[in-house]
Amino acid sequence: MLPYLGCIILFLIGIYAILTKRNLIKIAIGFCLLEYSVNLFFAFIGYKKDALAPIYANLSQARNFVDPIPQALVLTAIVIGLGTTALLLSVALRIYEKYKTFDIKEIKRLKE
Amino acid sequence: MNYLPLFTALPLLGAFLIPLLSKIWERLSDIISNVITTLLLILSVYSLFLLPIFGKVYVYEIGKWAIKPIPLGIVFTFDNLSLLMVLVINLLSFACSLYSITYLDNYTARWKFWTLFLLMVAGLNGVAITGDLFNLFVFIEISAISSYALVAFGVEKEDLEASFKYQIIGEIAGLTILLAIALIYAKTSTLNMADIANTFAKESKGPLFWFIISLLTFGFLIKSALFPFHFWLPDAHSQAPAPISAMLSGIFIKVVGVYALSRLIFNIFGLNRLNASHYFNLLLILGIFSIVIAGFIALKQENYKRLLAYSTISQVGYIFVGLGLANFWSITGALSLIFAHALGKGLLFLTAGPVEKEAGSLDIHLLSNFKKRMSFYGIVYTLGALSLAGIPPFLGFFPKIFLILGAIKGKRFEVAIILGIFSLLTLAYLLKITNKVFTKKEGEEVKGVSSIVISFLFLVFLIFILGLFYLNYLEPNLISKATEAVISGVEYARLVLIK
Amino acid sequence: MTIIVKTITKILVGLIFLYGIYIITHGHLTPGGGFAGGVIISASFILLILAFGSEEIKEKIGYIYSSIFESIGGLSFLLIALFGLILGSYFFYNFLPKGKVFMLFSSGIIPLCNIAIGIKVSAGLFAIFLAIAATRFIMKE
Amino acid sequence: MSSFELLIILPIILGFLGYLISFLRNEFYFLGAILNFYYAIRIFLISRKIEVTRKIFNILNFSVDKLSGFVLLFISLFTLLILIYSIRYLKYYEKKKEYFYYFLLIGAIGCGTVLAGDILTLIIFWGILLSLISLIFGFFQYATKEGGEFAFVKSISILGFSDFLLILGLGLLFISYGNLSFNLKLPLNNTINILSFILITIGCFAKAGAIPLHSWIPEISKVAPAPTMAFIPASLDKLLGIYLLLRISYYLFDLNTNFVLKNYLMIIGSITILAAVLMALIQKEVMKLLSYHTVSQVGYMVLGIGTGIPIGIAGGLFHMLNNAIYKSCLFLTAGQVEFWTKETKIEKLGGLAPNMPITFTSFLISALAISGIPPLNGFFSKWMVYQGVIYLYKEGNYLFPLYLLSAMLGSILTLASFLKLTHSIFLGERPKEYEKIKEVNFSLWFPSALLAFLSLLFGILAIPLPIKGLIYPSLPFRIEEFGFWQPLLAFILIVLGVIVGFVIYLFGAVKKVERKDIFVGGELLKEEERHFSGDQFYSPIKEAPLLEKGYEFGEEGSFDFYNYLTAIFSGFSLLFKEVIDYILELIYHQIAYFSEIFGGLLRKIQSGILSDYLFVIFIGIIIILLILIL
Repeated sequence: MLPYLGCIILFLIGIYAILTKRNLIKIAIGFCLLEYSVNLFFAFIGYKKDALAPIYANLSQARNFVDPIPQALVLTAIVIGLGTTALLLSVALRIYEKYKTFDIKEIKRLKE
Repeated sequence: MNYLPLFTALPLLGAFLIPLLSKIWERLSDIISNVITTLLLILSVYSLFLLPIFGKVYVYEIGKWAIKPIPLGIVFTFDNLSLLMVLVINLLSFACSLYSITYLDNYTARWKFWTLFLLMVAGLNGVAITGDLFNLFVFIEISAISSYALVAFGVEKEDLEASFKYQIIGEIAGLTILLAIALIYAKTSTLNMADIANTFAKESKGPLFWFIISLLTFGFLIKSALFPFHFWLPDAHSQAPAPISAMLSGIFIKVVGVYALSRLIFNIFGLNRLNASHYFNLLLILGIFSIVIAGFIALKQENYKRLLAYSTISQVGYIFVGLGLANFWSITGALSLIFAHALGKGLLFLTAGPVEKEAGSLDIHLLSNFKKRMSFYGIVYTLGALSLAGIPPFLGFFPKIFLILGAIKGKRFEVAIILGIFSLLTLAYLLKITNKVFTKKEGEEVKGVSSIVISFLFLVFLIFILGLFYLNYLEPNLISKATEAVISGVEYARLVLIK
Repeated sequence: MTIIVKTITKILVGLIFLYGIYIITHGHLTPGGGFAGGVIISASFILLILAFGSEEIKEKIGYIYSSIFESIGGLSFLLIALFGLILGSYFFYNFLPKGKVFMLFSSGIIPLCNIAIGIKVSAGLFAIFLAIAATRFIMKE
Repeated sequence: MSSFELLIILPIILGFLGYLISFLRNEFYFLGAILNFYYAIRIFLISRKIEVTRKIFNILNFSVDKLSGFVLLFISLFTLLILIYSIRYLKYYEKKKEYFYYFLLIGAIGCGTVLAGDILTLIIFWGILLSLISLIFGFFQYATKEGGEFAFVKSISILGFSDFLLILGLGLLFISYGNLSFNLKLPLNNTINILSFILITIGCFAKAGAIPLHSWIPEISKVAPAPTMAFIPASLDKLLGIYLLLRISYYLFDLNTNFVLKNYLMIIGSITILAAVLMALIQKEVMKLLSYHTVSQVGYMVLGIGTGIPIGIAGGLFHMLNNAIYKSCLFLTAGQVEFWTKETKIEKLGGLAPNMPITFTSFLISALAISGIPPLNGFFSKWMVYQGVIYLYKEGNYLFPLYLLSAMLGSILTLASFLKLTHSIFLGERPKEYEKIKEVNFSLWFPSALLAFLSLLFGILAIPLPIKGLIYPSLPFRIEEFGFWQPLLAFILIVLGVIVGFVIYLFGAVKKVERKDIFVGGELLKEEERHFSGDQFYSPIKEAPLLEKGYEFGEEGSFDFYNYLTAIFSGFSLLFKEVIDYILELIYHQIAYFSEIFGGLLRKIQSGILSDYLFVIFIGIIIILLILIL
């Protein structure tokens, strides 16, 4: 149960960062934390106690494998996360270039 | 129908080819992408005739990983609902890519635009045809990431701001969906949507089930920008380049939001008004809120594209009212509205491009003092607006009437009245632009530009001709079949797994 | 950067690159694969930039090449899948012989896919790094 | 290709050719209208013998019976006549090519609407017609006159909303019963039937212009030119609206099965007659006055159809035809006057009869017809409606005296207001600047003269020509009695009377009228001050010499019954005009105001700050979780 609790704590920290921080980069970091917590959670799902790595060596051991699918999925999710984070950061940097600030409350030309 | 993967493979091929080939000659990217969108359109129209031969669902096993006895591999499932979405996606992406040939003269680095555009089309097509839950997520993210980049394509101050906000909110939605998928996988140990449906059908619906549902609903409601999750939409859709606004407003939110949600809740989780009336009432109420609030805000908007963006929120409200009523008529209305709104709103957003190029601004006040006349764009705009507001004989009329009839059939007379009254509001705010921008008598006439004009004529033709043939061709052959696919619920799973 | 860093980088970069290639090519046998190996390869390039600065690598050229290689990676992955469609009438069909278990040349198209992914990821990650690094330089001006 | 398609497609194609080819424009438009008329005659002749239905592409389903045949004939006749008129009349308008194209399209689509054989076809054509009408009204939106935009918006919103209701009603039927054809005689006893009947009648009322959906006609009359008025509200919309009302009342449904709905129609009819004519009485503008009469006359048709008595229904139908004839004639003649004088205010006009004899004659005949003077057609149809209303007592409907009273009163007041109009345009003192006015040329006076002649013809030969030829065959009843009015005999008697009068006039004191200067207090009265215009016709009634003799014993007019009556009437008309219109306008403005404020407040939600958005979104998910899990 403990790892799941860790996930939830990480998740809450991420939400806290997104909701309260004013710096764009910090918001991005909070967003990364959220993503990690979800990925971690996904990875934990496949875990089984005392199980082997899912490599198809010989059939006699085939009974007690760790579920390999979540790992593959998490890898994909990480790639996607990489893409989003990169885009988020580069947009944040461009915003800094134009607005000369990282403060999210200053960046409000689009409203109403 | 084993060309099914081409719906995603072709645009991906284009997206990878363009960076290579455009270094040789930049205009080649125009040709490649237009050829690809044309091919996609041909394929999707061909599927319209081919699908009935294969029955209600066609299942495609990727890599020959058989779906029986255990669905290990990824499958593409193509049923009538997917067909509808694929058709809408490729109709509009065809028009938009045609339009962009001339439109992109305003921008540098056109190959980047084309790459991102084709990636988005690939993602959207993938969402519409996939039968695998995680694959659905991946395609959603592919299209979403390319749309974030496309919103910031102009790299002006506002573009970047809109893109940042859109990304944060959109990715929160993405993560929520991922979390829900993780929970579903934990519960069912499978990712095949039909298999998931079978597993859930056997179990009772406990709190975990509803937790998953609410996470999914939350994620997809953000993606489809229903009130109160709409905040990113007016920024993103008003700041994107015109063809991208058209794509985002016309199909993106519907495929990624409405289609995915309705596929999951109706076909996978088997919810219907009998076993989950509170869920559908939630959708209904949020839909009505969207219609009313976004409609009033749109009435007060002074920016051309921002007004249209708010109108999109309002129209999405209509779609969700249709889903929330969840009877045959209302879902027919909602699905037809997806079709009609894609074409109509796409048209309206596309007109913003040449207008902005001529006048240098999209502020309605400035536009109303603009010296030149834009009658052609005005006529096109007005036709689109009339269609959206539900004036017969255009296509947009039928969804509205079906929604109202659905409300009457569902004994929700108050909903019917609200829908009727607020469709007048739609007319009011859309014609505001016609009145202020396009009704000038004097001044020099602005000439239309070739590929832009062709794409306009294509869409206007579709709106008119499909409106005329709606009840006799479109409704029985496409929409009511799609409605049946939605209504029949977990029957979908049986049809997929029977293969 | 100091001479120590530069010297050690000169020695290590080749090893890191080679390790990346190893991870990619043995993707179907051991943990790892295209993505992990690609990240390692791109890390070697990034190390080069960090150690020798932008002048050495000629950022712009690096950017163009990374873009080209990324496209080639993606394209080859897709072409492998399409070959499956053409030869075996299934997308991603494993049209090559599967070979013996735990041999390097086995399991059909999967090593090829891994190589394609490796190229794509290494070039893509490098391009991302360059893009963000380039912004930094604009900010200085 | 049968006549059905050609009837509709040929005007569209020829109109388009005319739109493109500028030097043959009028010829093409004219040819389109002529061909339309030709095929309409063919279809009319076929429809006399058999009912024909025709399906096209499995979408459009046309069918023609005797009723639609004769309505079709007149629609295309009016299209032709008014097109001829407007080609000359609108010669100097800026965008006339668009106008004529819309005009032809409206004619063709109007024919299609009448021919529609099932619900879907009707919906399609009705919708296209609305779009076209909005186009042709929108065309005058920025005309030189003021209030164009408001008139456009008002008329289109009224028409659009009511069309929406009509289509909703039809859609309700479509969903309940499938794609019906129009001759089923469904009983009006369940909710769906009654609801859809009411919704469809609302659409008909707005098209035809019955109260309370009338107000677009007077509004649009301020900006639209005479031929548009003559074509759209006066003839086409009357024919279509009343045709559809009749069609649904006795073909699709059977109105005689529901007592309440009959009274609903009759009450609306009576109120329309009275209220509109009262409003007309105080108008000071020719077009607006005529348009209020257009509204008022609808009342007779609705009343007649609502009676459910064969002769009343026949009267309503006949009145529709008559009204289309004389009302377009009135609009056209008013247009002829406006063509030279550029003036529509009653007080500025006068004495034009000698200058424009043909116009005057046409106008006079139509004015007498609309006032219900025997032996003209208006009298006969009203007479049939009265008889229908009187027969109501046999059914035990004791509201009939009220209906009868309002119908008769309406007729009297119509006469009164047309006396004023005729006087002030054509008789009385002629302002100096109008002395050189000549008769308009042939293509302008011919349509109105033809229509006036039709009025006369249909009045004198009412029974053999229109009644036995057109009206009775097209109704689904057998009608035996014609009432006890013999128009031919009456006409002969009236002509005799006139001859006698003329003889007396000849033998009597034949004096040439002398013009003498008028002095007041020794001063020569100026020409302008001598001008007596008709708009004060009813205010100084007490000064009229006739009444002065009649009520000499009373005080100066205070005992004057007519005076009181006028005061009451003006009170009523002010009430209707000021209060009801005011309230409607107030509601309109309030809604606009409210939505401004509300929209402004709601805009503030979009604050531009990302944290706020995220906060709202997280509250949203918490609410969703609470609703769904608990």
